[in-house]
Amino acid sequence: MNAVLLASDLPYWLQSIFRVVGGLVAVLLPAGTVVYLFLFKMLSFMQSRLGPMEAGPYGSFQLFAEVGKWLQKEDIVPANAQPEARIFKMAPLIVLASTFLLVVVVPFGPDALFTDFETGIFYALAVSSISVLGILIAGWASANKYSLLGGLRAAGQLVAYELPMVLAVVGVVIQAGTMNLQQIVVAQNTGSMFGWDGIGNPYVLTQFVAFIIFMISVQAELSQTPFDMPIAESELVSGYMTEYSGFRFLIFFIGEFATAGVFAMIASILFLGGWGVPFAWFGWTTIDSVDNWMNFAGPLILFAKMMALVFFIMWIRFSSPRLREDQLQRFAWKVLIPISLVNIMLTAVLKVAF
Amino acid sequence: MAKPKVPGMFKGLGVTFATLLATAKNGADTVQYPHEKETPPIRARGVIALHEDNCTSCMLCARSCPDWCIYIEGHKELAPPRRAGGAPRKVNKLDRFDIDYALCMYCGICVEVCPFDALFWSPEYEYSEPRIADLLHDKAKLGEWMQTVPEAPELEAGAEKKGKK
Amino acid sequence: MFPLSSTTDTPTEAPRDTVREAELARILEALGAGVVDSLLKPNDDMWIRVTAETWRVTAEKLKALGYTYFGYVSAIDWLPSPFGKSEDDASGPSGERDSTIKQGYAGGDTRFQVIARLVQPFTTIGINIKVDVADEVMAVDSWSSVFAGANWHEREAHEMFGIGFNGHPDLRNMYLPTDFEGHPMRKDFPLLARIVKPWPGIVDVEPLPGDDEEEGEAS
Amino acid sequence: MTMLGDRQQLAYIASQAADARVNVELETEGMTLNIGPQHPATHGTLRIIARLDGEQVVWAEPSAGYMHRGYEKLTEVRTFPQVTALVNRIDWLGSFANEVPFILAAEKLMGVEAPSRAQHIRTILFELSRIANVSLFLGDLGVQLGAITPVFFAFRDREYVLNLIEGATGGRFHPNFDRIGGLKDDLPAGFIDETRVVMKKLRTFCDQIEDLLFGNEIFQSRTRGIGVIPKDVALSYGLSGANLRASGVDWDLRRDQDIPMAWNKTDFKVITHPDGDSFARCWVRLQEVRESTKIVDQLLDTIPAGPVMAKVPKIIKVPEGEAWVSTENPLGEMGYYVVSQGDQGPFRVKIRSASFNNISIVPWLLKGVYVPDIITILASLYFILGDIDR
Repeated sequence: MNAVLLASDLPYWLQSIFRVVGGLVAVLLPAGTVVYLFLFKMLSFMQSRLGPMEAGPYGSFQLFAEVGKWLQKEDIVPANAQPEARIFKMAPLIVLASTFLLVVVVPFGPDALFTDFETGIFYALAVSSISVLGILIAGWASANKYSLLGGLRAAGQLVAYELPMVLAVVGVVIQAGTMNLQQIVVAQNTGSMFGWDGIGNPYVLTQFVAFIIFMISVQAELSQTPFDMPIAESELVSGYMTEYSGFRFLIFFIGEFATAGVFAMIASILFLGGWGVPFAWFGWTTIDSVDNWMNFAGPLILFAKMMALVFFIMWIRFSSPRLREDQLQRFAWKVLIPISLVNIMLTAVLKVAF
Repeated sequence: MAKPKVPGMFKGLGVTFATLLATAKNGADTVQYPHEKETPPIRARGVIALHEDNCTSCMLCARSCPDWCIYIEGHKELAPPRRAGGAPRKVNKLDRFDIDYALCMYCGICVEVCPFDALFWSPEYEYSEPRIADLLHDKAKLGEWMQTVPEAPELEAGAEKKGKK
Repeated sequence: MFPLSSTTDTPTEAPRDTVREAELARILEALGAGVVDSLLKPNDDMWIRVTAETWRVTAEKLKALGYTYFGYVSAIDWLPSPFGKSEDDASGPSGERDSTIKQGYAGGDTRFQVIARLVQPFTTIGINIKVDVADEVMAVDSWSSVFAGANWHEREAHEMFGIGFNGHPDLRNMYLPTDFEGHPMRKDFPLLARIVKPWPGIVDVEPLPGDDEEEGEAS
Repeated sequence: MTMLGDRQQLAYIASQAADARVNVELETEGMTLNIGPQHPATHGTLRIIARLDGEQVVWAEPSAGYMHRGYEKLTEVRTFPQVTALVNRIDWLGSFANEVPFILAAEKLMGVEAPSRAQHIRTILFELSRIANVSLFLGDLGVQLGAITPVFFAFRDREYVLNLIEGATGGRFHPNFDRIGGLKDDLPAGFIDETRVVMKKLRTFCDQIEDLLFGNEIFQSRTRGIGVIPKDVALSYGLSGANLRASGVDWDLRRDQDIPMAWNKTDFKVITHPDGDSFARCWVRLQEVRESTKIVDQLLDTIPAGPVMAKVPKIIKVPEGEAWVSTENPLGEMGYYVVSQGDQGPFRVKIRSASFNNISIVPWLLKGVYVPDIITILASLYFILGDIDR
């Protein structure tokens, strides 16, 4: 298994630069596209308006204008938060850090990957929880009651939805027999259904229940409506983000949409076959026999699948009201977790049976 | 209930998606303001225009203004007689006719009470100012708006008589 | 075709309003000696004035009689405004202004009256209840234990007129700051916006120069 | 439906009591949350001081008055025509409806009645302002509960109604079109046809909102059984309008009152709901918009020809007397008690606005609910700050 980016004979420092640039692109490009395409345009069209139109053609540079605006704004620390100003300032960075740590294990092609963890998905789920710390810190350090409520809600919610997410992934792991994300991609694309390998075996078909649970949990992890109680601008006035301004708010904002992008990537790797196309189309059998051009086509395929998933996340976000915190907890513990446990049992039984 | 019940959430998703398609196909319901503008209705109460020659500074408008936002000063003047050979008339000449649009609440009472048809509504609306004090407009400015005053609209069927303005 | 404006006061034969007459009779019977005065305008409304002692009992009895819908509680200051009326020049001399107090329907003896309205649900038969507030006492009983909605209305009347409501749970100010002095709805409380600004009706037309000179010579 | 509502409510109370017991055992310290005066859910400047135990409200008290403009005092220094310009700022979303009861009270004192064409047009504009007002409520409801899309639909379709009102009266928000004895002017040509088109659009809007919001399971779970107002409590607080009818009280001043307006010439249903919870209040309002569009359609068919102004003197002096007129405004019963002493201006005007009474039930209603429910309940009670503070 070649675990390096593109050409393995580059010096270490060049590899590092490649990885840093690649990581930035892998986080910011999806975030920017998601914001423009979905938050600005799709949302506007769903509300029969055009959205931003002035900055650039069809408002496509609007995001740069917004970033410029936020960077100019004063970085305010509330008076009551002054004693812990360092913690207050740190919180958004922790949230964004978890996004960058997540993207590390995402495979974009047969060789286009940052690292090749044997326990990739395990790592991804663990690292995604770091953002909870950032949010909790933000809520607490803001010295604001609304922020505190928002932070606590976020903590309760993210803990509650971590579990169904893990349990949903367990089904995939059982079926693939590996925790390595690259191997999961390969397993889906080399798989066959009842002897027919025309479309491989994307787990969205066999693990449909797990897919739905995973997507619901992603929705909750990202605090998107109907699970946006931690933000809840009409109740908690944006919850843990209330007191943030300027570029710290920008970081929260980018973090939200970048995480949406990265989670959608992970979901498409787990359930939709990731960067790959069914290997049977081109006569490949193993990962090593995949042609080199997939290193360039792969990211695009993954990007397209990610966009499709983000579309659904955003579509639901724009069309539904928000649940109440206790209803959300009840839904997680009483509905999602039992279903995902049953799903694991069925998967295990079927795995042994076939 | 013949058809199966669609869960409400999916119906909602359908509504937003249908709107998305409709907007993409028919265009939005909004107007890109500085580039295209909607024309206000004829009766729109945008700004009050003054036909200075008709004003006799009788103070009726200033007195009936609920906000007292009209300031009038005038002086008497001799005007040429109406008929040749007649005595010169004394007329009231306007020195000052200011309306403070920061106070005005656009009720239209002054336009209505004016007995000499000196005040009119114009649908003009683009006269915002960065400073609130600049909203006090004098009679020259009010007179300029006279050009934007439209004809009174036709009335709906069944109306008895033509409206005044 | 259309009723003319009623500047003429020709007493026409008033139409009978049997429903309200019966209602008023029922109310008068139930309230007994508590009612000082009553008035019925056919097809319009009913007014009664009760004594201050029976103010709370009136509410209870009317509620028992079916007037369960709470309209409002407020007050009226019958003193004519010392600053002139509506269109008058507030800065003008106020000496000759008429300051006699004349109460409205159902009479009255005091400057302040508390007025309330109750309605029979599902009909439009309502009743306006007035009570005199003696200047020495400046308080009546509270209705808030009878009609929960009276709570806020009494708070409003308290801060606006300075009328107390005995037995009210919490007579805090609603609108005004706690340390506000005066009672804005009283007629002798000046409306500053109308006093700091000159009255706009003063005809500010300079006479002709010739007139000016004549005046100058005369003086 | 009532049974279901009762059961839900009982279960809710029981669960809250259980929580309260736990909290008493743990002796947790409460927190005072100050909601407003600047808060998105109070759409205006209402302030609510809530004492919380966790996320549960122990005690809550609204504090109004941040927008008190003293209209009752201001009316005393203005003439009757000037007062209409003032009072349509009370409930600024349905402002024409504010003018009507005041004008009716003045007309009652003067013994004038508007011509029937004027009454028809008044009623049409009244219902249009109700539609404009309540359709915005329907969108705003979504925002309060976290759905962002309905409010844009609401603004989009309210715009058509406002355009109609502006076309007829000249003012989008503050028409000041009603005069003692009739109306300022007749309708402009084309108004009737345009209104018919707009009414169709608004019925589509109601369907959209129903699909998007009211049918949504999340919306229902957020509103059903929350903030239940029993009938007798509603009456004793003087609640009115949709809030009252949602508690099962079949009482609509448009139908049950004999005032010189054109409602009695139309055929409409008075919508009630037995539950009294937040969902019922919102649902009643939605159905009322539909009924209003039907009323407008019927009135458009039957506008009589004739003048729009009765004969009144140019300088209006209202004879001595007192009059009370209330109408079924978008927010509920709005009434004016006008006292005149024979001058050009009123001597005393008591403005009984609907929201003041509607919101005075809030301390009673908020005990024991969760923080998100505060927002639900406030949204479903539907108040306009100008209507509370006047």
